[in-house]
Amino acid sequence: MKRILSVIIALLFFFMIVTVLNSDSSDSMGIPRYGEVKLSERVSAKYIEKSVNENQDEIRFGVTADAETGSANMVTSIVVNYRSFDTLGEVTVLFISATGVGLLLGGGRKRIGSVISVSPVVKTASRVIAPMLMVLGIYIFVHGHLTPGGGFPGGAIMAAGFLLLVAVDDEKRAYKGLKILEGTMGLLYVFIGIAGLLISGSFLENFLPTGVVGELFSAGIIPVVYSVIGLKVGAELSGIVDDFISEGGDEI
Amino acid sequence: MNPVWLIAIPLALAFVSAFWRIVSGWALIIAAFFNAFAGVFGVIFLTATSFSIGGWKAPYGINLLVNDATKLLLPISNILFLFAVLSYLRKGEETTKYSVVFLVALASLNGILLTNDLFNLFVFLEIAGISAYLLASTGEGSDSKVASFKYLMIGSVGSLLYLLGVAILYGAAGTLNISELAARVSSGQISGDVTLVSSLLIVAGLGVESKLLPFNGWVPDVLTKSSRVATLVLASVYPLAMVYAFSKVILAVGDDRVLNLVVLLGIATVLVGEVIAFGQKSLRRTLAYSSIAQSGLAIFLVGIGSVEAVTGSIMLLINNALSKFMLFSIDDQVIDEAGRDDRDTLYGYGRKSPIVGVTFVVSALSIAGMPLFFGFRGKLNAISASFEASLAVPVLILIAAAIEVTYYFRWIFTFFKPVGTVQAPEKRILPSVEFLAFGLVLSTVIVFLGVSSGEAFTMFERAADSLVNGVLAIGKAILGGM
Amino acid sequence: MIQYFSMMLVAAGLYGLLSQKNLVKLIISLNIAEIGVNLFIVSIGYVEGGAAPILSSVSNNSSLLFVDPLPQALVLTSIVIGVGVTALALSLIVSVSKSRGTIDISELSSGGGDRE
Amino acid sequence: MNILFVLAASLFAAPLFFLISKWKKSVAYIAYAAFQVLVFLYVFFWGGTGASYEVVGITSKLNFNFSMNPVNWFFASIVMLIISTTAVFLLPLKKSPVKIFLLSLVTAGVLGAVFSADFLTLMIFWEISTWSSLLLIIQDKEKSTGEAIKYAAIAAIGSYSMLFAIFYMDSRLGTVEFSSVALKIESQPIGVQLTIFIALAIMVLAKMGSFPLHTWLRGSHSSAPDEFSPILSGGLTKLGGFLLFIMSIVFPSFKVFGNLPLLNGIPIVNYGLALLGGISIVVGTVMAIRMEDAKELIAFSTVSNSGYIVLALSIGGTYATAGGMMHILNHAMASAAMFMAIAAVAYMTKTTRMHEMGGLIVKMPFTFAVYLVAIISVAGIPPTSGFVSKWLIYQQLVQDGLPFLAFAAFFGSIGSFMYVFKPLAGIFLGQLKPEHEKVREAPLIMLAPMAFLTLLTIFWGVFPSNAIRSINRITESIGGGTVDVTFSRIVALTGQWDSVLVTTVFVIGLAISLLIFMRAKKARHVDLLDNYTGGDFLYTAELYHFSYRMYRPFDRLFEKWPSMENWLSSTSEKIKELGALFRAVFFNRNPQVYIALTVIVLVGAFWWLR
Repeated sequence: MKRILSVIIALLFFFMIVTVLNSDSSDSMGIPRYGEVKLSERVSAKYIEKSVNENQDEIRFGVTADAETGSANMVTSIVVNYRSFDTLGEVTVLFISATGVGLLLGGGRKRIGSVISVSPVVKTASRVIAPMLMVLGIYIFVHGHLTPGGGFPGGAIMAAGFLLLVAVDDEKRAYKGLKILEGTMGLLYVFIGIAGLLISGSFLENFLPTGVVGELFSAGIIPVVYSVIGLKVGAELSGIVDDFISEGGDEI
Repeated sequence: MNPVWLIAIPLALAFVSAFWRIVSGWALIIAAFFNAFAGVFGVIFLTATSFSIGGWKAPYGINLLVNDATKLLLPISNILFLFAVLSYLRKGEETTKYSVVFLVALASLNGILLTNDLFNLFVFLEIAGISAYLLASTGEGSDSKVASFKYLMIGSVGSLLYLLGVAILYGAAGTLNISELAARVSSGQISGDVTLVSSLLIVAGLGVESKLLPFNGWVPDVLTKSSRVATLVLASVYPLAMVYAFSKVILAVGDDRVLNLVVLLGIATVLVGEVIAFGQKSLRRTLAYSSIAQSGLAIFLVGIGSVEAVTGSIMLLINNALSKFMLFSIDDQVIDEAGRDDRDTLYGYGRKSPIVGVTFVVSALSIAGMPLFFGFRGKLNAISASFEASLAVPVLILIAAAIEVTYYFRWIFTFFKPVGTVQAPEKRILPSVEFLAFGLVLSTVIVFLGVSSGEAFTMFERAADSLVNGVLAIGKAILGGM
Repeated sequence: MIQYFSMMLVAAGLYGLLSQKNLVKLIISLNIAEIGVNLFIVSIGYVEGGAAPILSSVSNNSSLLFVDPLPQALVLTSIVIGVGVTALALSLIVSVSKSRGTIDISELSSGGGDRE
Repeated sequence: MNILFVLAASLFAAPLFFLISKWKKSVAYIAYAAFQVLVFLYVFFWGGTGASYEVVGITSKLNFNFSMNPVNWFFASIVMLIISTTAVFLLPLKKSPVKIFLLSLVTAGVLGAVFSADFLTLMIFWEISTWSSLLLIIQDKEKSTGEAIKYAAIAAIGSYSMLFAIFYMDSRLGTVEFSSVALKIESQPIGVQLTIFIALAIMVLAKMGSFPLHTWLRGSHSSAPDEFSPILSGGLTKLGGFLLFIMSIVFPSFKVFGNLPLLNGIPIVNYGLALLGGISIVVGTVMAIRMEDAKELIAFSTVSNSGYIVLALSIGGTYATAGGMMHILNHAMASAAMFMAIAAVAYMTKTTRMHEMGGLIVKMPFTFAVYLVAIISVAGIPPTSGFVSKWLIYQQLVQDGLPFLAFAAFFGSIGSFMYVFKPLAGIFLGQLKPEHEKVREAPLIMLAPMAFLTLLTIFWGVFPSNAIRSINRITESIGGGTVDVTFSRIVALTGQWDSVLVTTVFVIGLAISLLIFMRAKKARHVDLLDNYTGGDFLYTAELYHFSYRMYRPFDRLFEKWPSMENWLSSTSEKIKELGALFRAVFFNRNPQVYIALTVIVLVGAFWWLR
């Protein structure tokens, strides 16, 4: 009975959205059919042209210099520049839930051991792979303004390295330094925002030269912020992993 | 002063206290004091209305909106938060453990009040939500954890629905700026089905936090099981920010048809809340259900949507925040003293502790809407405005109000029941110092707003006007400038 | 089509939320629904024949046809938020199961809940 | 100095007196009494100037309106008379800062209400006096909290009903001022008129304590502090009379409802209201006869007398209007005097249960005299003013030919003989209890206000023309008919009443009976419980007190009547049950239910609104 009701409710919800998706909207703005989006009607058009504040001519990869935002990756330019405030909030969400996990599970000194025994080969290999993963993570967030990826994937990859270490080694725990790293990076992000406010006049505004689109040292504060985010996310996710394997005992 | 400081400072201090535990209590106090002062002196005198983040102009970048409504609510919510923090830090036990959560909650509540972007609002709602889940889990025993988990479930579903609504709206309108969306919706550019379903989803999403029936199943458990300080914040400052966000978004992008639904659900919330509160035997439980009813009262007025109605809504919202803060602190005092808060324990408490008694009377009468107190002014506006809808609306609201008056009077009588008239009066109980201070300040404010002349009330009207017409006007200016 | 598929995911998640009893399964259902919504958000930014919104030596000109980058940025945010909520929910489950010894929602509801 | 100043002064006096009484209670109480007397003098001599004032204030479009018309003057004088005499009366009683604060607020509220010129102002100030009186009631007696909650509930019903009427008026007529509502109401559709009238009538019934909203009076009056009961019964319930006068006479209900079916020449709506008044006369009388507590008894006599006022003012007509107005005056004075007398007795003997007293006439002769005159007035016997008002009401009833209402009115008159005699016999007559041997007469400061009210009652009984001229001036000012009066006579259709002549005869009769009394043999004292020869011990002495269950046979007649006392508590039970149901549905323990409800509402609303 419960399941049937659940199915009915879920289906009704499905049909509601489908009705809206299919509704005739020739004379007004409905949801465009899949793939038939007119970008010119959306704010994104300006993000692509990088001409929010002043009209910019065509952006050319590796040529255009000093555009309003110098990131070749448009998603990054939105995430860390046009809508950087969202990202600050997003970082805060992760931060507060990491803190919450710590508060709820308690950063105990003892940890849960793994049930299966790990062979020395795996242990040794993981000790080699983990630093490489971390370097990869750093690579990804440093190049966030040029290639797909950025602070969050980069941080997640770094945390994956930590997870690998923890999974194979029963003794491994996070360093207390992680908390400091996490907090400092968050603080740094806010300080970058405040610096923007003090130097350029509004919070999180770019205050570094944007350089040539497509170069590593370009895009103003974007690489800086993404590095901050990457380290922060890496530290936070590692912290969450560490909290989940802690079993109580004294606090660190 | 740029209002973003109100968000940046607590956030920065939160990050600091994440790794530097020793200072976290101080960080919380500094942030709360800073926000209280900045909320009063920094914001009220602002002349500009829009503050961009990242230097991008309005519809493209995120911007913070400081209108008359924000100027009214920011000081109040920050000061109430300061009061809650001060009484939290006085508690002594586990003083600083949760101060990070408080700091983040403070930042997010200011963000909710300020932001003028639908998706940014979602982010801040999530931050506030997660902080609230954590605050809700602070109670003793596992009951509060279960309550918090339920809150998390319904809260996540709500924010999921909200996100879906925002996505649909963006798909159709191509923008996330509330003002611009308001202008597009009001000019009828967006197809009816889209506005209908997106505003329904948004009502459901924001309804969870603003305690609108039937999205508010978490409220009684959370408000009764969580630790007492967490309740102060969750019952006074949170509704202020959440219902404000609700009214801002719904008035801006809500479909007219959905406004009817909001009226309907709001009235159902009021009736259900009052009827349940009427039968409760513990004070805290009564207050929890009364919070639901008060939120419903503020929300159904949003559904009516005229300036007068929204004026009433804002007044009731503020009144609820001020009074509930006092009522919940009184409940704290009682539980600290007696361990329980049922009727038998409370008999004659107001005689033993006259200051607690008087503050209880002031805040209860204000919530019940008796003249000389602020709540009455709000209620007058509310009833006057409710005649714009069908005639059944004022009738139902007044029935609920009569129930409310009765049970609040019953609690007042409980507090002042003359027990043992012949024997010598029992020894006086002195409330804590911070309670004395806050009770005095808040009672004075309530009585002052209750007796001050109508001229002083233009600020509420301006606030309502800025919500009903102001947001839209900015949007029209944006559309015209594009 | 992809939009319908994403909505099916949401509906499936909703079904799970309503029918399952295990707290972990509830969180999984929530995640499924979340993924559905995220997929939907990405899908409303798709432009037929559009390139990924990254300037590179291949697509080196902003006047080319790109897909809408904004939904992708939003999805990034919402995914991270989802991760945070999930982590918190799981830790709540751990703490509940430690103190109550069960993670069945109906048992938890009957034990605690809104009592007089 | 205008009324606004007095009003502001009385509002600010509340905290001031509170602070003073924290320092020295007696000073504060004397200041309070002096202030009330000054306000009364001001109101009485300068209250009817006809000026009107508008104060910006309530909401953006509604302001406070005050006027000093003859109508306001009339009611204000009555209410302030009661309050100021009570203020003097309560000086010897137990003092507390809270009480004086609330009493001052009551004055402020009442004053604002009776000088109001629009419904909202009336309602706001009325509410102030209501909540402060609610808090006053619970000050002394332990059972009072349970009783006051009934008052709170019924007052809430009344106030919110009135609030509904006010904003309905505002939305339909665009005004809430008495005069402009009276002008505009006639052009409204009948549904609107009826809604407003009924909603206001609920407020009147609730606050006057008339059937079916009378159940709060018994508990609240009896458990209120003794010094507050006179104000509650003599002052606050009379505000209902003010509203009733406004809504039935100023608001020309006869003209407005003239198109509806008529019953004996009276519109059916007015007739219905009058019928409720008639029922509350009967119910109040019957219940008063059955009471054992003096204050509960007077509370029900208030129900009955409120019934007279409702009846008189709703059937309208020259005589009934004048009679109703006069009755408001009478009953205010009489009930205040009765409550004061009971309070004085309670002050000296510490009880209000009648069978615990007796024979106090020898110890408290002046209090007895006050009480005697007051009950004579309530029963409507010449030469007190109570007779005049009832006579006028009968005139109208007979003239209009309203048999049912006339029956109720006569029933009330005769019944009132029975119930007012009970305390008289129980408290003052009979045998003095041994424990009351040491009781002395009440202090002079208590006697003086009582004596003042008594003298006024007799004065207007002997010279009713004085009061009726004032009432004529009021009815004239709003365009109603006047009652013909000369110095000593009142002329009505079916006859005339020469009060001076009757009084002369009465005095002569009194003198003769006094002579007979003095010539007759003195009675011998026998102890009531002297059962030496009976060979039995008395364990339950109160059963042998002659006033205990004095009207038992009469009581048995009405035992089977359905009780209206419990509808409030049964309603409260119903609300609680509904609350449990709501909680089971909406606040279920399982969060999946919330989610299901959320989605169902969402989907349902979509298909409904689409």
